[in-house]
Amino acid sequence: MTLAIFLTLAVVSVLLALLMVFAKNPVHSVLYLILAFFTIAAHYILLNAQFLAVVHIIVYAGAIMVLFLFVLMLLNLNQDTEPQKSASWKFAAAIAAGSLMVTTVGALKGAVQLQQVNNPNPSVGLVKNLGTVLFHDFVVPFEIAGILFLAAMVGAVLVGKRDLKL
Amino acid sequence: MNTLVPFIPFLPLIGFAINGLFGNRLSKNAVGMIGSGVLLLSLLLTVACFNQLASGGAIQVNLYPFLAVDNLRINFGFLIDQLSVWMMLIVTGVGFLIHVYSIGYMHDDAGFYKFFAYLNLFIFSMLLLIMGDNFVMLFFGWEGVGLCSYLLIGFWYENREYGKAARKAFIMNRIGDLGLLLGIFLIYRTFGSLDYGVVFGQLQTGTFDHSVITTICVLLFIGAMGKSAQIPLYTWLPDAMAGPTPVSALIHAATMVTAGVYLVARCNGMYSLSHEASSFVATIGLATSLLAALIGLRQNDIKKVLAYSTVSQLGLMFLALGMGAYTTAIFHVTTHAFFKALLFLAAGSVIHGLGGEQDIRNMGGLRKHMPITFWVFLIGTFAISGFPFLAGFFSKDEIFAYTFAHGGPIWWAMGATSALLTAVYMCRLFYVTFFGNFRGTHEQEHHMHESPLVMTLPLMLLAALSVVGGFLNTPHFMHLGEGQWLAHWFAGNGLNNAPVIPMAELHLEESTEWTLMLVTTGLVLLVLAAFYFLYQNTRNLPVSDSAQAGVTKVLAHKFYIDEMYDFLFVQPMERLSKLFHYYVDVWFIDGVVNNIGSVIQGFGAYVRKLQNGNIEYYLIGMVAGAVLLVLSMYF
Amino acid sequence: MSIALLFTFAVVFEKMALISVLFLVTLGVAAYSTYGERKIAAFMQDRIGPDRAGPWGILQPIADGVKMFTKEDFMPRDAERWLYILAPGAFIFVACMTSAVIPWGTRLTAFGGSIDLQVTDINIGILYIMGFVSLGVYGIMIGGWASNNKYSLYGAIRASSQMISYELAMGLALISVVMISGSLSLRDIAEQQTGFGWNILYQPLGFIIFFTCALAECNRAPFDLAECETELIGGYHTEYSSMKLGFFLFAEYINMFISCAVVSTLYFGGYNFPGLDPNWLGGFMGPIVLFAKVFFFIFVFMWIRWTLPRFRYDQLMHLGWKSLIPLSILNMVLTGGGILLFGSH
Amino acid sequence: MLEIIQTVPIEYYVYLSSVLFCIGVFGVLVRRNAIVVLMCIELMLNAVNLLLAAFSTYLSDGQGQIMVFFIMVVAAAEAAVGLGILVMVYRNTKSTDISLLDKIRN
Amino acid sequence: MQLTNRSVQVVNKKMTFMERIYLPAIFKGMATTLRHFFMRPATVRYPEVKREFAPVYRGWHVLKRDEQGRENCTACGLCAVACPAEAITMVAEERQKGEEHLYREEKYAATYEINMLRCIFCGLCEEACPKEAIFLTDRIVPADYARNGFIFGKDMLVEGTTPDKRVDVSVRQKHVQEKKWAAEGVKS
Repeated sequence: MTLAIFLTLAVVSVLLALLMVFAKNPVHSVLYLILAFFTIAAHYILLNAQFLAVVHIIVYAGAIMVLFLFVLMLLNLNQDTEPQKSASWKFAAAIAAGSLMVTTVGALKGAVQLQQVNNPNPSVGLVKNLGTVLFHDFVVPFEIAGILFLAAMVGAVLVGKRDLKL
Repeated sequence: MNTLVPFIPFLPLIGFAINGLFGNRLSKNAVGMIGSGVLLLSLLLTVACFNQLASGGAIQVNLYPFLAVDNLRINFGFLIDQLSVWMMLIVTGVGFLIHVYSIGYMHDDAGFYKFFAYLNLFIFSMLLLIMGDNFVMLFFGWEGVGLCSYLLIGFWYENREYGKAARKAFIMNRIGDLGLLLGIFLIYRTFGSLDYGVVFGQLQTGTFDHSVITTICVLLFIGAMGKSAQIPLYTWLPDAMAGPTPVSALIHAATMVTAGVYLVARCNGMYSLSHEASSFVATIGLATSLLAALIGLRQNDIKKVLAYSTVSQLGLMFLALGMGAYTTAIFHVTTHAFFKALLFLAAGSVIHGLGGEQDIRNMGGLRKHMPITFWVFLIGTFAISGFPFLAGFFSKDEIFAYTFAHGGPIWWAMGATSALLTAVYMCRLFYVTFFGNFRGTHEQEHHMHESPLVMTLPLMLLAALSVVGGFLNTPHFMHLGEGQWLAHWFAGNGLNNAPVIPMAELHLEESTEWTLMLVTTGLVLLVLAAFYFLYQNTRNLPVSDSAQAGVTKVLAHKFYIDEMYDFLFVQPMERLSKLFHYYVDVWFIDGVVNNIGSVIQGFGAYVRKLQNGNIEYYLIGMVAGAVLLVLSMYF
Repeated sequence: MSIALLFTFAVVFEKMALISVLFLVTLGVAAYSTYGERKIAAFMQDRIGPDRAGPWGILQPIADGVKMFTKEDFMPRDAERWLYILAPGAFIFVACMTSAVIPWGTRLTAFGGSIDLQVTDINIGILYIMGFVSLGVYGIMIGGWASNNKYSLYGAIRASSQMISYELAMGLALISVVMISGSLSLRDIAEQQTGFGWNILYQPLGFIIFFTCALAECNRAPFDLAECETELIGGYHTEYSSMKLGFFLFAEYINMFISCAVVSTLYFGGYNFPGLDPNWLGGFMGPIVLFAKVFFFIFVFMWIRWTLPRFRYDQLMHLGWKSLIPLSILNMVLTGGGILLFGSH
Repeated sequence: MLEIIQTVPIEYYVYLSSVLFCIGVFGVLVRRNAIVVLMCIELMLNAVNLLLAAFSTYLSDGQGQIMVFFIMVVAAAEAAVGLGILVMVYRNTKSTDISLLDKIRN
Repeated sequence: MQLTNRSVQVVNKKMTFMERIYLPAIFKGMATTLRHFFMRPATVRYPEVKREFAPVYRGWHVLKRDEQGRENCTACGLCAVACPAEAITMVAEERQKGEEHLYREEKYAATYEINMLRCIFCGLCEEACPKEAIFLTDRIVPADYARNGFIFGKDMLVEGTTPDKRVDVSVRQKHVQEKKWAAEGVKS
């Protein structure tokens, strides 16, 4: 049952990802990517990481992709005028990506031999546990991430300002 | 109580935030009230801590894990034991008085709020340094103190010289910090932890390589040298007089320079294991003390004299530390905090009254115009000189007793000389400033005034403390109340249920002690009396710089130490650099590089076509690289 | 068939029934909100309002629905066909989804059985709501963009930036509530406010922020810039007609209903009322109390709409970024301090 | 909930993540619209996130999921700054074609 | 000039803190609307209830007949000349033998059209009329879907002959008469 759900979701995610890459209209690309993100959120739920799933939706679907859509609409880039690359270039890209996949799968297969926990703790992905981990072991990285975020915000505002008075 | 402990350092931080962010919108009164108010609260909390510790034990508060990498777990935590609570009392208490004083002293300064913000930050850093429960916290405070001293010394940064002094202080401190940092690294390597509890606990039970311990001690002491202005890193301190006078008082009396003493006292378990390191500390301390005292003899800037006196007193403290009398050193830190703060603030009062004049040759006869300042300065002078039953008398006497016991008569004699010199230059300063006739301009005489109450009140309080401060730790042989109270206090059980500073043993007969005491005291009294008459005579007044000759000139130029540093380190470095520049750099390296460069340029012209600025080519190159990288793990 | 499977079926059936009822109630409330809006607007303007369809015009929503269905369904020539059709559906779907985690009452006991009055009590209910609120923007954006009309696009862009901006302050205000209750589950939060221990007493500032943001998230006046007729001739649904338009309008009323339910649950005790045990009347007391609160807030929403003038766009952004977010951070800090001093709930 | 954890072999997650990652890489290589390229990067990040979450669950260790949060933070920051830069680029060149962005050469 | 005493001087002063948080003003506004919520509606349910018109209300025109049912209008064209909106057109014709019971004068308007979309209901036509033939009444001009429907011919304008089809314009007639007298300087 779970396996069937997983396989369905996996096929759908891959399909949506491919559609995202091949869609001519960038807005369609964004929408396919959003759907792909939903399937990934579903994967998270399947992994019993509910908090992660919801945060994933809030952050990616709710914020980042809206930003993409926003910029696309703002720049009015909905025409299918994106110049295409030559066929030989696409072929080279496919070869490169394919070989990367083969090597990563090969590399990661080795990592799979690590011992799995026999009695997995189902509450790993719950807020309480994650909160403890985040604010106990990762306080400093957390703060640093906050500062990074602040810097990115300021940077984005600065970059986006039309005429900067310094 | 434990939840309130973090507020002790964070209250000044809050004060800093308020004054720093909104200070320019607040009235000067409000800024002053906030700046000193937070410190008063800290002081009260500290007193509460002190009360709790009176029944023994230690308070340890763990705020959150600051770093957790592999085995290294560093907490943002506070440890309050008998030693740190004592230091906290000094820092917050004296610091509070200095804050109050600053309200009056800095009243007409444009950077009033900035000054208070810096002061609060300074206190925060110092409290962090003292209260931290591991070496990393100590290092934070250490660096924070260094930064604040830089900011405060260079407070009047429009003056280039002051800016230079600030930089000098900062760089000298950085040299010492390197030693401290290396010491901390070595501690982690040796003990596998940086927590005081773990490190000192292991010291009591385990056995360690003697040379490693010695190395750690020396490295830590190098850090202390920088912060506490010992040879050879002491030259920044007199230059640090560039800052406003309350800053000098704060740096010299309560904070900053005592950090080194605190560090060594904190690590007393380590130092007592290494005889070599202790001797090193004692030697440096004694040498510093003598050198600074000699220089102090012929300085004409009222603050410079006090600055060298501080260096000299710090030397005495390290002498005590080196002799294993850690309690005595802290005792001297305490009494010194009282009378040095008093002296600096009184000097500030004089400078304030004279509208910025600092040269004692332009003073004189201030006794009549500034009666309060005169009296408190008198108390300060007598206290630092070791006048019987004043604060300095007891602490110095203890230092010499230990010096005699552990170092022998020669060490003792040299130490006593230093104490004697202290009396000499202090008398000179005092008599020249307050007696005789006024030698400044007519205008100065006209404007001369006693300082306002907000300045004199802290002075009087400090004067009172300077009088009674010595009774904290009366020698046992004098049978004055409960003898050696402070030593008993420090010997109380702290962390790990071990004494913070074990009682030092003094194998001297009572009669010997009496003798030593009477000799030094007698000499000091003699000096005090003799110089009164000496400086009544105008012939003996200090002369202008150009008229100095012989030993005086050498002393006035501080043994030409700054010039020596310049000659020994700076100039050879420059000359060597020039040499390298011409022959190695320009001729050899540049030649080689240029020729290689032209070859490569020719080659690059071909390769440039690869670097076409097209992102896609880069990307595919990146992917190919990644593939190769992963593949390389298998072949 | 095993017992367990039977049990599963029972649970599924129960939930299905609850969802159907909830769906119908939601639609009903939304439908009658349109009627209520018109009536309230009329009363506030000293008018009578719709009174032709049925007594007091009570059948007006049905008449509206019939009108919507029978009108010509028009599609612009250059519209993005599929997205144009998809957008209203997506919008209303997202609007309906949110009601799943709201606890409508404790338990309903009737006919010898009992049923939990909450579709699902997931332990991150608040985040779930935030997630779906943040998705609401897609229906508007896609619809506005797919219409291929510059006014629609402007409306969509305005709506999306407005919703993203106010989501921040909303989330920050929510965090204070979470800090007090120590749980992200709406059921827990409602449980904690029995009697008169309502969160509004501890979080007055947070409530004001949250309420303001809820207005903005629902595109309600005074924040209805996305559809302001005078500037954008209707905003993102300019090109829509017939039931597609109806979906958009309907979804907005559903959003309003859900927002009011969330506000009542978070700040006003949900199904609790001092002196009224939610278990009375076979468990019906809870929903009655909650719905009374919800209707009150719907009234307040409308009241505000017919009182306040529309903001200018820059004022809207100023309010969101420069007032509400700092205020909500302040509120968070104050709450933290309060918890440190007095302990949490 | 317990019974469904670990019923899917972890290899499957590895395959899925790799495939998604490489689709992202492929997209970065073939698309010329810079915004789509950024989106492909987001896809790659998500592939990594998925793998981290999978390992986290299979090892019963919350740290993997924490890393996902940090990646999200970085992704959000990247998107904000990246899109800001793109908008500026578009203002200057009236295009978001990355093939035209070879000014760095001179 | 001040029309009401409610005018407020506009000042660009900096708002105080209380004003800047807006909330008091918002609550004040909401109190106002709430007060109106409970006020009696001013609505008049039109088809069932009709509102009182002012005596000088000017609406749908009527072309009067005299007591014997003859049209008063003589197609002199003065109304068309007076009309500032140029809404009136007419075609005059001579009265034939045997039509005396239809038209009062020797000349009459064969067609008489008022474009109601142009008409501004100023009432100048009724003042200009020397035969007391045209009056504006208090009837409301009905709405229509097409523009053509707004061009009212004689079928829409001339009143009926039977007593129940007559349009009572006595009040207006008096009003117009008084105005004319006032213009001629006659005291009533």
